[in-house]
Amino acid sequence: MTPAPRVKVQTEDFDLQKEIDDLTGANSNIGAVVSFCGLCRDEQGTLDALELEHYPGMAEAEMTRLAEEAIKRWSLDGVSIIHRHGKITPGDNIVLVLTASVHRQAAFEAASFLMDFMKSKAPFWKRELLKDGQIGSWVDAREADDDALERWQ
Amino acid sequence: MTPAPRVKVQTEDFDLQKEIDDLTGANSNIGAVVSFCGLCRDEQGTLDALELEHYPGMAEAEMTRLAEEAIKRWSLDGVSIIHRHGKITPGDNIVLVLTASVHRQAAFEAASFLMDFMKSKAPFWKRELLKDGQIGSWVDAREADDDALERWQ
Amino acid sequence: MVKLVYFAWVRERIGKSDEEIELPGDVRTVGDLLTHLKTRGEGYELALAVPRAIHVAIDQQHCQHSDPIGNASEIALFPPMTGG
Amino acid sequence: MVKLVYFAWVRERIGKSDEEIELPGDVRTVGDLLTHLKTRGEGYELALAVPRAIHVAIDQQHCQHSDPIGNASEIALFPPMTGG
Repeated sequence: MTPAPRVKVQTEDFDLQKEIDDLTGANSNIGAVVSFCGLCRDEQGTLDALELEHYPGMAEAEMTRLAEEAIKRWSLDGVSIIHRHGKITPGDNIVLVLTASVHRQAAFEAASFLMDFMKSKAPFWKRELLKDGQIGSWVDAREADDDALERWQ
Repeated sequence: MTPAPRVKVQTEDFDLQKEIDDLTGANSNIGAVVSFCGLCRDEQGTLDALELEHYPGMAEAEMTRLAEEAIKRWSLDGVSIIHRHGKITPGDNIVLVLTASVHRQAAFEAASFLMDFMKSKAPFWKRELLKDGQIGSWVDAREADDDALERWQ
Repeated sequence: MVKLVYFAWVRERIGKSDEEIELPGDVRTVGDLLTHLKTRGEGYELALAVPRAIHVAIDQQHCQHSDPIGNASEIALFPPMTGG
Repeated sequence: MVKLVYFAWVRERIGKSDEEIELPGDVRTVGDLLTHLKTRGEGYELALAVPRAIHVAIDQQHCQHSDPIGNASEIALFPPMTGG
């Protein structure tokens, strides 16, 4: 049975244990759950917050497409992706990827795949709000993130 | 600064969000937290519970050695490993590995490394307690788990 | 008529988040659209100065600059994404 | 005197979880120990019938069958681990 991806774009934080419980639910054949939490870093104390802009509609659609691609490639019993938008302060969660499977390898690989693609394909943009009250610059895309996609070709 | 591994062997369950909060704590330079939860499967409904035996003392020592090896190999800001023992019912947590890092790749690789070694090196043994009231057999080690170690040589 | 939507610094430089425009008949591909938009003023020129830095989605799906616009109803222009 | 500890089906087949024994002088390696233990009765023979299935830890560290016992104070014998 192919699981339906669970995808959410929201301003509020999430509780990881609750998200896992929701994902695994009544399925007692899951042996492995991998989670990735992406957190806001404080950039050596200069950062007051990140402001995350997104493309409503496409964000959810793209996250669903990525999750469906992972479900096609690996034997998975569940995928959840949550991405927050709005103002996010250092130490807070930005993104969550959850994968559930019978065995661990599929769960690890699918979570890593999803994060690589979330970084480069999900329509979100980060802008820095600095401690000194200035609106800082838009965060540049990392070349390493584009390179990361190549290993999944 | 090299983080000290956090290692626990316990009968009670754990709360993933709390373990992550404890691990990341006051460090606002963490950008990535990967978790692996290993769950008890119900084996097509035949399993009443798993009984997990362990080697007290060596279990903690070996888990600490594995965590220290991961900290040597990857740039990590924290590692937690929790392994439960005693009676564990289908759907419940057995093991947790948590890795925190500035970037995601180190966190993913270290978590995957730790689980591969936990499977083959941590002194725990699973026995099946069956639905029909019988004490089932000791779970056999999977050859795939030994093979999994080779990619880290 | 096609709806254009802009995000992040593309939005800021163009000075609006969306607009509806009529496309000239010779605008067939995404690349043609970028070239056309640059004639619409200084903000557009600034936003689209380096075309390969501009990502485009047609009806909420990523596309290439060589892709035809077809009968798109919504075309989005934005910088490289930095979510995750 | 050395303390021996047994786990899982090794423990069950030998019929005890630990014991202290005096090692004969010609027992130098882990392999020698396994051979010696098999002379101690049926349970030991059954538990150690396939020596390569037996994992050994000296003072709570994994070791090889070829490793010397040295002045170990605790030696553990157990089947392949199935945690995680």
